[in-house]
Amino acid sequence: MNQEAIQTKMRQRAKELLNSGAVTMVLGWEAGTFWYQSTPILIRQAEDADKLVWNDFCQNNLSKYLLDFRFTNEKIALFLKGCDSRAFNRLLQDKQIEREKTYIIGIPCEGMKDHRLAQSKNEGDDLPLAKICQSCRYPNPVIYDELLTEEVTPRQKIVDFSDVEAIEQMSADERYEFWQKEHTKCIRCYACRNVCPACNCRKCIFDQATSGWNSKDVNASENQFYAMTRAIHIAGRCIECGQCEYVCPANIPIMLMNKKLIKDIDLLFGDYDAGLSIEGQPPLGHFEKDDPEEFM
Amino acid sequence: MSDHTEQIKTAENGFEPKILVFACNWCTYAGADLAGLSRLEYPPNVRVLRVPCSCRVNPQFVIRAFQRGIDGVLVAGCHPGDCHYTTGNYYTRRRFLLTKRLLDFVGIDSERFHVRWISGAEGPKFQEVVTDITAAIKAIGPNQKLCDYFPTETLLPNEGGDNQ
Amino acid sequence: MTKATAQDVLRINCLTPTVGVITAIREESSDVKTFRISSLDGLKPFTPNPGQLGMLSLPAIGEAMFSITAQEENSIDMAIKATGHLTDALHQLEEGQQVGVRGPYGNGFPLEYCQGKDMLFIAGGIGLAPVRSMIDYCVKYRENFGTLTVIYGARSKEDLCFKEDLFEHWPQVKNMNVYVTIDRPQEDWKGHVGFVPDYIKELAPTPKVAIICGPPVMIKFSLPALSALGFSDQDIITTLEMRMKCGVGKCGRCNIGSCYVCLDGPVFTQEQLKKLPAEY
Amino acid sequence: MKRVGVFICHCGTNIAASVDCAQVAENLKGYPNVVFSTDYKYMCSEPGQEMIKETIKREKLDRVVVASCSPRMHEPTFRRCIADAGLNPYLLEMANIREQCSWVHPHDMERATAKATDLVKMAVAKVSHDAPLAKSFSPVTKRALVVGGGIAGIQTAIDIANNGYQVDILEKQPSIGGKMAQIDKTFPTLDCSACILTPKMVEASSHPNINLITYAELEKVEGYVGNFDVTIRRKARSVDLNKCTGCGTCWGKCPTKVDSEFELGMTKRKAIFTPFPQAIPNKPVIDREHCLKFKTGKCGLCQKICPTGAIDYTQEDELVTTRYGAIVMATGYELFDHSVYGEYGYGKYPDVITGLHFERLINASGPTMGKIKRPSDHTEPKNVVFIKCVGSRDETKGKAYCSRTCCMYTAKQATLVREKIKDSNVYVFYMDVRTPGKGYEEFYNRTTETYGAHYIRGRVSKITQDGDKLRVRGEDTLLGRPVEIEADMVVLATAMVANADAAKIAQLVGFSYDKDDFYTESHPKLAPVETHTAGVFLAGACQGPKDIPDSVAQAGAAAVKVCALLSKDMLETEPITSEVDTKTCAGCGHCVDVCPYHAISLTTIEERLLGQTITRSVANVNTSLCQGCGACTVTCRSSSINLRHFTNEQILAEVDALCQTIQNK
Amino acid sequence: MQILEKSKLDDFLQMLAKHQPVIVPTDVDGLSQYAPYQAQMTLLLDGKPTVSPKGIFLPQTEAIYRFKAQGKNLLIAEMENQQTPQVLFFVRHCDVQGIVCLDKVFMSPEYTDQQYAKKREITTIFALRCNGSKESCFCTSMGVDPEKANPAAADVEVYDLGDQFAFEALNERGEKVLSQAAELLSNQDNVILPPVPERKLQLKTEGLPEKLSTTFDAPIWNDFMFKCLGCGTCTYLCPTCHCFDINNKLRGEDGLKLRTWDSCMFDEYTLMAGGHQPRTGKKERIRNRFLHKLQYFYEKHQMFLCVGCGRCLTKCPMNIDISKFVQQVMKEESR
Repeated sequence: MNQEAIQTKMRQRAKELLNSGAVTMVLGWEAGTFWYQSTPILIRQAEDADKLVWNDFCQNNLSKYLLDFRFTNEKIALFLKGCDSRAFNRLLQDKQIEREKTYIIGIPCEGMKDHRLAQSKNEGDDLPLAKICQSCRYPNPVIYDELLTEEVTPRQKIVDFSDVEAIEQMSADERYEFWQKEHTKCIRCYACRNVCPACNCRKCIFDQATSGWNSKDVNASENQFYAMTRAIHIAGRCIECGQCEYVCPANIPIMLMNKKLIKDIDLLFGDYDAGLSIEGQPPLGHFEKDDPEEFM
Repeated sequence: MSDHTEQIKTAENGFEPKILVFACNWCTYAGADLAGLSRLEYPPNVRVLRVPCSCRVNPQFVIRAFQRGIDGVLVAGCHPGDCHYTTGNYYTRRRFLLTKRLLDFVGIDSERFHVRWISGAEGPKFQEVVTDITAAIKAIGPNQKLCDYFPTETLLPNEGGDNQ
Repeated sequence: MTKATAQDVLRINCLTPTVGVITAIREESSDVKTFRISSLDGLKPFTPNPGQLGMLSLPAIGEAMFSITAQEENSIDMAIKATGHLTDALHQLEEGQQVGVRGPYGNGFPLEYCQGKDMLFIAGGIGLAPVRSMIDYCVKYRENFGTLTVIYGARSKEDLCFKEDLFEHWPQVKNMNVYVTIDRPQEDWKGHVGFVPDYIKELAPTPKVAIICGPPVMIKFSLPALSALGFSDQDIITTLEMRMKCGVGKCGRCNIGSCYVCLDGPVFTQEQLKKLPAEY
Repeated sequence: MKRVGVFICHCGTNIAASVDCAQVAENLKGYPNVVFSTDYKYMCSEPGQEMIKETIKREKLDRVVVASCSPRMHEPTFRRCIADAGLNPYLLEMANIREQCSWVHPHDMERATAKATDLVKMAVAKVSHDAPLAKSFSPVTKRALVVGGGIAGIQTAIDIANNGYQVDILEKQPSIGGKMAQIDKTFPTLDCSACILTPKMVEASSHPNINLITYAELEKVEGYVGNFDVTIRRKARSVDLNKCTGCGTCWGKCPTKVDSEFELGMTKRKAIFTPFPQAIPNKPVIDREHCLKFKTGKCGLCQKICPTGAIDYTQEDELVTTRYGAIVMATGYELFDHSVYGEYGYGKYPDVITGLHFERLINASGPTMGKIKRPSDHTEPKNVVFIKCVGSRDETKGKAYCSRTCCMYTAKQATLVREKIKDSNVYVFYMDVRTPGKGYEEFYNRTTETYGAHYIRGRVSKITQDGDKLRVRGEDTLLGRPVEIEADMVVLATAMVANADAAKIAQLVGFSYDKDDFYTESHPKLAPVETHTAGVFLAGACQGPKDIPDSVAQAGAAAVKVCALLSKDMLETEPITSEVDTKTCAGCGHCVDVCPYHAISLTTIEERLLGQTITRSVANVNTSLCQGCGACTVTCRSSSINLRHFTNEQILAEVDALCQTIQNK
Repeated sequence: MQILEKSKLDDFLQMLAKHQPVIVPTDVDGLSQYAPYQAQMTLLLDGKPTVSPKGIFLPQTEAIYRFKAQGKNLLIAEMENQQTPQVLFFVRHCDVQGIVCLDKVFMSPEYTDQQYAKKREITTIFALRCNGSKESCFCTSMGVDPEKANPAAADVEVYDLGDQFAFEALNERGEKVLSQAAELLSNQDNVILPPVPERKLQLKTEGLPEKLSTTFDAPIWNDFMFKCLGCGTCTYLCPTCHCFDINNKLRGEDGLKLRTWDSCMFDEYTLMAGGHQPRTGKKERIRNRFLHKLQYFYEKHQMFLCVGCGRCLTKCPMNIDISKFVQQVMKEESR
């Protein structure tokens, strides 16, 4: 099904759901300011459903908006791509949302386009897929009430760790240099954290002035403390949506660190893809007595 | 240990590293006490911070120590299966398997961070481990990475005299 | 480098405090203490007008804006309730502790407007702290004002602040009436029991200039009571509290609409507040 | 600002010989929060402690740091000391400058002194963040539950009951007795199992403090040490125990015959039955799976003939919740399913049996009235082969561990064969013979020497049926040659394994179990009958294979632990526990999963949010269960769960204090 | 006007750099920003860097004073201000206007922030007139003159003539800096300046502040608030957002008092010690930010606190678009 047909169906389903009273709101995307932008929209009236769009830039993961509706009893329909659906499971597993209060319309996703590159191109120009989408293994929603189209074939079967391996090849000093440069750029806007479905704390330690963890001193060391802490916090919980990198105004390759942890977890504790199901516990939430032993 | 002996000889720069040891109360701390009771000498570079269990050690503590300029960190607890709290060190193992690799990934020299299982009976092992780690860190010199230095030029003079 | 003193009027940076010293600490109630602060050379750190604010800091912990409760020839007083990180630390201090001070900030009470008028002061709990500076002023320049009335309430006897003033000093001032109430009956309390808004209705003061400060719920119910008694919005004056960092209208967080509480406040008339968004 | 006093101990010359104690005390003067700092020859001495107490009062100290020996040595001493001076005992920190400083750095006073200074500064940083803590108390319900009515459970219950406490025995089967009831004789004394068990069963049933709950299962366990709320499912027995006299009329007339579980299928029982003649309670139960009344609705014979009208087909399972102060797990074991050893032909060849079968065969009240007869043709076997370690000590097909009892019961059974069948030959295939018990080695020696059992070291590779004989092929590894024995009967010494539902029950009660599903003791040496869950104890083979004497000994030990617990009116709990900041807790439950003590649960709180009342879920720590390991603190990304006395802030402050002198390299 | 061949730009900057540090727009490790000039550096001459020049005057982290707290004693000492002059190159008119906005705040007559003022004093600003317009630029709608940089902040105006730059000193300070490289410049009168194209994005803003004063409770805010992430991207990249926090950097007894950027989009920003939160949610925060830019600041200073640079339009992860908001407000009679 082409994009336009999907979009037509999206609008139609949104209308039906709102008109039937099955849900009171629908979360989707509408056209953004520029052609390479889409932006989330919350629809309450069926007549607004025609604002919904489905195009190459519906990057935003809508699952996390559900946190804003935690304390309402309204039923919400939302559109989820493959990666978004893993985010949904992440939030379910972290007990932050309720499945019963949502109606998931899954969209098997062919991948989004590189929105950064788009800014220097013209509408209609050929664009590569966004970096994260190029190595997508789960384009089909893993949890849904209905699918909008037939499932698509995953672009990749195994995780592509070549970027992580490239860093691993470097010497320790080179690696340090690499991350210093990247983290010097960080402006600590916390967009990566705020967009991340695994970052769903009520109050992040970096927002607790007196916790002792937080320093508003923005320098490479503190930025790196922030980056590493966040990486550890989402270790085994990252659902690889790449939203952190997508929203970073400083173009920091945040997923690289996340993928490093995914790679190590796979290696040390067995293959694990977060958010595929809500069963079981994340790798750091349990252990095996015969876990590998790299210490003495 | 012998691997490092030569390096140490060449690194006679007077550098004395400071090394933080997170020790679990039941095994490693007791092991360190046993080293003392047995008068097993080791370099005075290590400082033990007592925690109830190695699973109390948050990887963020380790990163913070490096930020503050520590030259090396050792996290030590009971051997797997011997945890006073049954399962604590199994979590320690998972957490720090990842943390060590992450520290490595951001370029911290692998000599600077260690995890060891040292039981309450292993006074000699405590001695050996901290001796080895001290020697290795001496050889690679002071830690400059991740440090968040406090600008020395801004330090104010000590008042002295009229405190208290 | 020398120690900063009261003479450092022209400081390099408006955000840098001078060093002061706590010369006296008085326990007002279970969770309120008054700190008396002088400069290192034994002088008044700065001279505030009634209702103005001062920044007090323990640099290693934090800095916060407090109203100046009173001033003497060589000192200022701040009554501080323990509510958070900094104030808890302040409560552990001893006399002789050096602290950072800067100020005065804010507009203060409209002294000129109040000249010659009858004054009503309404306060609840720690809310008496800012009001007290104005009461002090009125008592000091007694002849410039008409009658003085104080209505003050606290949760319990133990929570009453400035007990000496309430029960000893002010009742002796000519044409000054002090009414004190506590929320719930207590043994060995012979005074009035009840909430401040109800007490206002009961006392039914005639319209005059009212200065009111206290917990939001007290303000919320007192304002209609005053209006019903015929007080005009212009004559109802209150002081606001917001999170402040700079105190000089730059750091941004204490704005209510286009007003900065640190610059344009903390004293507002009810008339002014009605024009501002209710984001405080 | 805190008022910390620092006291540096010389420990005679133990510390002072290599640490300049006066210098350390001097170095601490003016350090943040330190208002007093001194050194003294022996801090732990009476005058030393007096000095601390006086200084606390004189200097109005609110916290104390003692730098001396290991806190493992004198922390209680100094806690008492400052408590005497009116301070909360948890406002003390110790810097270990002896075991971890002076004794290990005897030749470098300068650097040992520097290190001691650092250690004291860390202690000051920590003590400055210490909060006063108080031990808490919870009441104890003076009643115990013993899960399992085998010999371990019975013994535990009797021992507890004799100490004056109420105890309930929960038994899954219709009768108590367990595996021991099936056994004929016990090694090494060869006294009759039933003769020593039955009196115990009777004692348990008639003891005023013991209450038997048979034909029942655990349903739910809530609460914690001192106060477990246990829900028990009393399965519908279809017989009113109050009315039934156990006369036996019903099972005499019952038309339905079923394989007897107790006799391992070697005889039949009825659909209304007692498992064995000495059963306690000696009252029947209806097996609803086979009973005609329940299958077809017809029959109802037993009800018609019951003289007391005790038969009640309408009975339903009943859930009963009772509060107990302690729980003892005595759930026993099962035998290894050796059908994985296809080469031994079990099930295929009727004359290949297990050790337990053999016990029934030889038992005077068993299916053969104590005559050893081959199951196939009921003839007396002449050549009997025993195979040991079937399932034990075999990691590939069975269990890695040794089942501990097989060597002895095989020796016993070999002896009995030789005794009862004078012209018999007995062959025992073994890997090793392990006889670590009083009189065990002697017994084994008698088996081989007096009774002439042939012990062959080696594994049996194959058993084939050859006419009415069994051909047992194996290797004698001592002689290094193959052996082949024509046997009439083969007895397999199968491993003792954990019950199939052992793990499920452990999860239900909330304690840990090992990879073989045996229950994990709290400490293999020092706490062998405790579990990690306070108030839950272990007795018998559920903890690991063991024989009757060991089970009984462990039962006694568990009973003592239970009595010690029940003898208290209130339980004191250590205040170093986790606490949750509900303001920031998101209720994700990650801490719940890692707590080894099941001390954390999610609970719902109500809160005002923008004028609405909302409910949300937050973690809640049961401080009676929390042992203070801190595993939860690291799982909490928002640091909403913190460990008292070892808070994040404290550890960070220690790190900061340590690094302070190296910040400006 | 003084003409510089573009091929000589590097020589020109090097010559200036001999006299004082020169700060130029460039790409550093994948993020365009203003950074100290080094020889042969590739300058960003097309458009403006992602990070605005406000950090030159209001660094993200800056020490205000240092202190030592020992026992009951306290020592406080100022930080030394940078004294040496510097030159800031190629600031677009919108960003020049942004600096004027900051001046209003930090050099207000009541309280002058000396640290800020000092940095302004020592910095000579070379503005660069735009010859093009990005789709996100709406500076003209926000009172920015595309022809002429605001002389309250700009010292030199630079015109891009294709192969040449034309420099026009707007004051003595500008002249002085230009004179440092006089030998590379040639005087030329009657320079024909390329036309300034229309801005692609034009908003009606006449009467906007007045109109906004009636929208406080209007439903329009709900549409904008919903998608906000509550991150600080908009405020940190904005050339005029200037909110800051005051923090410590502590090492034992020694401490630095830091001024760090803060964002009104953060929950902690207005949270009071006792837990009271005057601005409770995303809606209140966005409303305050937009009204501060378009109404409150205007009421005080008769200028918008938005300069139409368009950074937030392209960088907001959720595409919260202030220009769209203005259009909607102006279009509708407050919904």
